[in-house]
Amino acid sequence: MQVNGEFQPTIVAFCCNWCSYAGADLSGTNRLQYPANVKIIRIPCSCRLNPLFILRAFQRGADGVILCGCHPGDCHYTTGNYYARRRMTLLFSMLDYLGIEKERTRVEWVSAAEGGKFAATMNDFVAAVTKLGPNRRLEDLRCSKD
Amino acid sequence: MTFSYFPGCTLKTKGKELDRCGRESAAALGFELQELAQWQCCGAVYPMARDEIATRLSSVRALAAARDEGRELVTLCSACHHVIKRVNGDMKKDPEIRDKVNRYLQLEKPYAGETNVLHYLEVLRDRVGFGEVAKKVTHPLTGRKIGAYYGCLLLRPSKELGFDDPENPRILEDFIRAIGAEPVVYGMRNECCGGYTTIENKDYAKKNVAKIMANAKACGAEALITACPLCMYNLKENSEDGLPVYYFTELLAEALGLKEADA
Amino acid sequence: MSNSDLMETIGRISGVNPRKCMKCGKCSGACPAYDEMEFHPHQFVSMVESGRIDELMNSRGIYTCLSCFACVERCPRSVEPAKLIEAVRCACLRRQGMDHMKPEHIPAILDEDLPQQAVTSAFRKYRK
Amino acid sequence: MQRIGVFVCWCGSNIAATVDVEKVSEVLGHEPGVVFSTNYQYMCSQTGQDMIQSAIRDYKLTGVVICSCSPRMHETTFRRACEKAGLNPYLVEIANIREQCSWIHKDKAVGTEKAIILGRAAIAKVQLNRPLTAGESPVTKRALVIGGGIAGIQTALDIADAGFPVDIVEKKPTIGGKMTQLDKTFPTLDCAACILTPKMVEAAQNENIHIYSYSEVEAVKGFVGNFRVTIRKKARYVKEDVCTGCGLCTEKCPQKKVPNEFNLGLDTRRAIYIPFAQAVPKVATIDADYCRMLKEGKCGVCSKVCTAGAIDYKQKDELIEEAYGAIVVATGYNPIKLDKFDEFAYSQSPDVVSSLEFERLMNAAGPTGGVLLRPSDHTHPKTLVFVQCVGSRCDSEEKGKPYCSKICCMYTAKHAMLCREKYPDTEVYVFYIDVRTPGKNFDEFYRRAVEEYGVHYIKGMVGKVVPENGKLKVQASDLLDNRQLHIDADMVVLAAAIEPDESARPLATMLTASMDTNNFFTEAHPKLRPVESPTAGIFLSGACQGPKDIPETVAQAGAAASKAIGLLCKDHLTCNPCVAEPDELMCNGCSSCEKVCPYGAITYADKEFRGPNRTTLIRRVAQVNPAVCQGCGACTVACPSGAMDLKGFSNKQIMAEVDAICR
Repeated sequence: MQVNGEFQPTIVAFCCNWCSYAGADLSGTNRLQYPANVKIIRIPCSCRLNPLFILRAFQRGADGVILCGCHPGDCHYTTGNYYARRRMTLLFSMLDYLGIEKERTRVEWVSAAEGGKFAATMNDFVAAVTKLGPNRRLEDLRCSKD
Repeated sequence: MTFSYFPGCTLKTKGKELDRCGRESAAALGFELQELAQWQCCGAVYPMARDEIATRLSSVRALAAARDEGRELVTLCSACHHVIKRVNGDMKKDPEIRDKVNRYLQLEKPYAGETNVLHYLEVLRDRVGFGEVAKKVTHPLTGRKIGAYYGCLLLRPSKELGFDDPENPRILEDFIRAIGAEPVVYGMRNECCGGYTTIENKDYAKKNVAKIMANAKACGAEALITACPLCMYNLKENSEDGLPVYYFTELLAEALGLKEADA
Repeated sequence: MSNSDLMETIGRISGVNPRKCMKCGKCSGACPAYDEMEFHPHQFVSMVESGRIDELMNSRGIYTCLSCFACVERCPRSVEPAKLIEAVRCACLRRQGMDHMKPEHIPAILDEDLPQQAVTSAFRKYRK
Repeated sequence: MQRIGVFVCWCGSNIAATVDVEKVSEVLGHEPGVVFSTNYQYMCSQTGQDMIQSAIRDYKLTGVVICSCSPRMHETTFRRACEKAGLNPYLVEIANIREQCSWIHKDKAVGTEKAIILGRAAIAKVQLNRPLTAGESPVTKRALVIGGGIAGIQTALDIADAGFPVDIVEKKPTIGGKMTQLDKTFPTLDCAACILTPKMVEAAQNENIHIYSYSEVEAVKGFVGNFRVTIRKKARYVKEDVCTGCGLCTEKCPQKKVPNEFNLGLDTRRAIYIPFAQAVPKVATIDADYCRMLKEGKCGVCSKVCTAGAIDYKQKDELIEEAYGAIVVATGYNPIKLDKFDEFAYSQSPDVVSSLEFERLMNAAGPTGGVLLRPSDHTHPKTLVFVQCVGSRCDSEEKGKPYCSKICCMYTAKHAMLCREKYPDTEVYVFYIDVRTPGKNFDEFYRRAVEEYGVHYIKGMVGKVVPENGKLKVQASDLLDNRQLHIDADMVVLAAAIEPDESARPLATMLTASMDTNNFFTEAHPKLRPVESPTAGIFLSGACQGPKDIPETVAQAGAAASKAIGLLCKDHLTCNPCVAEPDELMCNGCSSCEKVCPYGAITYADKEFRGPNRTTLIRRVAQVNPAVCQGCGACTVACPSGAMDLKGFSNKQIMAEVDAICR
């Protein structure tokens, strides 16, 4: 997306309901700013994230996708984030193989108490993706408007 | 059963008995110690500093030679055993040391800790079996009360040496039983005799030895056995009215009836 | 070498992290050379951590540590004080002219039974 | 065709200040499927809710999107409001435009644009929402307590008091646990037996409590409210209901050389035994490892002397099946083995004892009748050295435990104090790393040991103990004096670390309850749900969850009981309807989902399917128990054929959100 000639990345953030979504709420409660490019999708647990969702996001024009979950050992469902971590490791190596810059995807552990960390993470991630420029490699150009 | 054998400097000179009795007993027990064709002194102390490469080389040469012969490497001297086993551990587990040593040595085939290092006592326990040793004993040392003196080098650090329980070892006690004598367990048997400090400060070594001797005597030992020439020296020279001290192989040879043979 | 370089060297060549120490003092309870050292094993750990390395380098204890590994074996936190003592000793001996023992001393010490092992280890421990 | 209503909340100025709510409701009103769109100052107020309810009725809405604060705040409020208007509550979606939009952006244009996108995503999702009904499952009104120590007894008594039947399963022949072996309790020094045995009797006499002693849990099936447990009642070769506990057999049995575990092997018992005088149930048990009759078929003395005829050499283990609504774990702890700490000469001298052994040596019912005598020569010790933190706070895994065992500081202070009180001629040294006394009256107690009783507390650690000439030569450091101490002691007492009972891990596997790396049971939340396991219906009582002293154990036991009672009070449990659901036509029965399920909610059934040409075939397909599934979704991703989906967060719904955001 271009705003005033500047590239504005589209960022999808998947947040687990118990820790990271609450952490995002907390950063709002504390009025900690992060770019509006980030749109959060609530999922029950980081292990609910099917790698397909990430591919779909890229296909539909997302420039970066981030997954946030509970810290290792703190998962509400005991072990969900471990599954997520392993799956993402595999997916990232596949994306790497496809030539998608590894800075476009990220996994971060954000607890319900870490509003500051959430905002800082998002600021950092948006900056990193902005630097890379638009994602063209995986985008399904049939969906593209221009 | 043939093993590669690293005698070490002292066993060729002051500690000849440890070596000679060890080899003769080995023959009697049905295994052979094949001395490495070329070996150099191991350095007698393990270089703890991780950047010491040169001081590890002679051990690695011996280890690589044993590997090339396709045999396990046996040592008799506690110090050699300590140094070579730990350097072997470094070669196995520390990539930085391994890399530097191999670059330095330029062996035909780089060495990565393939050789298994055994102390003579481990051969008796794990390869021959003390039961077998007992069967071969012709002159049991019945009635003799013997204290095992382990010292420090055989046992510690247990994580690296994996020799025996470092605080309550039993391998020498089992050995004493196997040769028909009665082991005397005493608490100071794994405390240091003073080691190399005897060179600089005899009184200091004497103090350590006195404590060990007193404890062994109080527990009823009539003689001590050791596997280390330096311990032997300290226990003997730095003790006023200490117990007699033998190399364990001396008593082994005696029990196997090899003593009269050469007398 | 500056003090911070010394600390770095000692940390690197010993591989010891003094921060793991919980200051229980078991090393000093186990040490057979305790009375021969003005700084004791537990002090080596805390003094290296706080950077008081010069004092340690000038102490007699670096030559009286027996390297018997009792402290290493019994430390509940796997700190390995003996390796720190060795590292301080190395840092000291590696300086020009700092050898603690010279070959010319040896003949006077030798006696009939002294095993080679004693001389070899003393040289390894006392000079570079 | 969907008929969706959109309601944009101003939240006073919280949202309206940085989001143009008029524009948002206007734009979202043109989204496909949206038939009604409005905005209001406070959607969560009664007026706002009325507005939503009348819109549902007037416009026959099939879905509702509310753009407001976080769903964590008011999702339940809005769902309830919609339900009252006849709309299934799971047809409501919230777009979080406050915490995740208006509060973090300052530019109104930016905030408005983002709010619209978030609203679109919610609309896209709600299009695919299906009405969900929370299921119900009945609750079996009976609780199981595993472990009959003070934790288990207290939990059982509290549950029984609330009127629910409770079973206690205890693997030893008697209930009572570790506390029966203690002499006095800190910091009040009242006698452990005097406060515990009445509770044991109370448990035995309570008609709501049934005690399965000498029994173990063999298998656990089912889920919260409906556990089915198999209990193995081990053969004790004595008929429990016939034995009068007279104890004649235990006096006449000729096998006298059995180490007495109650006194930690400090004395012996017979092959038929009653652990101690106040045992509950007070019934004899034959130790099959030592009984000559059971081993060789010769003897039979106990049978001959038993006037009640209670001996039964033919008794077999018995398996009992019982249903429970709640399970409380109270498996307790044990001191660690000390054989890896022989620098203290524990296995070299009988005069080096563990603290629990010392407890027996001080106890009037112990092997020395409460007179402190050295085990080696039965003389009165004059110098005693206590060593704390033996095996606690260790770095290396194979040797010790990384945690603080918590109780040792206090019981060591107690031992030292009692020693000085009973035998003022003794010198008592305590070697400590830190003295940790954070409990009511605990520090005062420790200070009393030092100030009034003259116990020598030394900051430092023992490095070596050497037995010599009947003495124990203790070499230790005194860090504050910076010197090495050499003490000739008569006894050395080691405060061994404590660890969870070895039965805990296999039990956790049976219960699908989680455990930490030290084999302590994990609580559902370390602060807010400390007595519940993350697995629904499993509660934690006492030291199985972490080291605890008696007051803490009893407090936690009561808390676990109240949680269990809260569950048993319900006739039915409402389940979370957002659970996994397999598409049976796509499932190939590969078990991938079962393997990742942390709750054991997935099972398999052979089902008949119609094939082509009027054939039928039987296939193995996954089945999700909605009462057990917690809705994490791990299985949905693990399923290779995509047969598993999560209600409320289905693949299609999430994809629709993604599409809406990336549009």
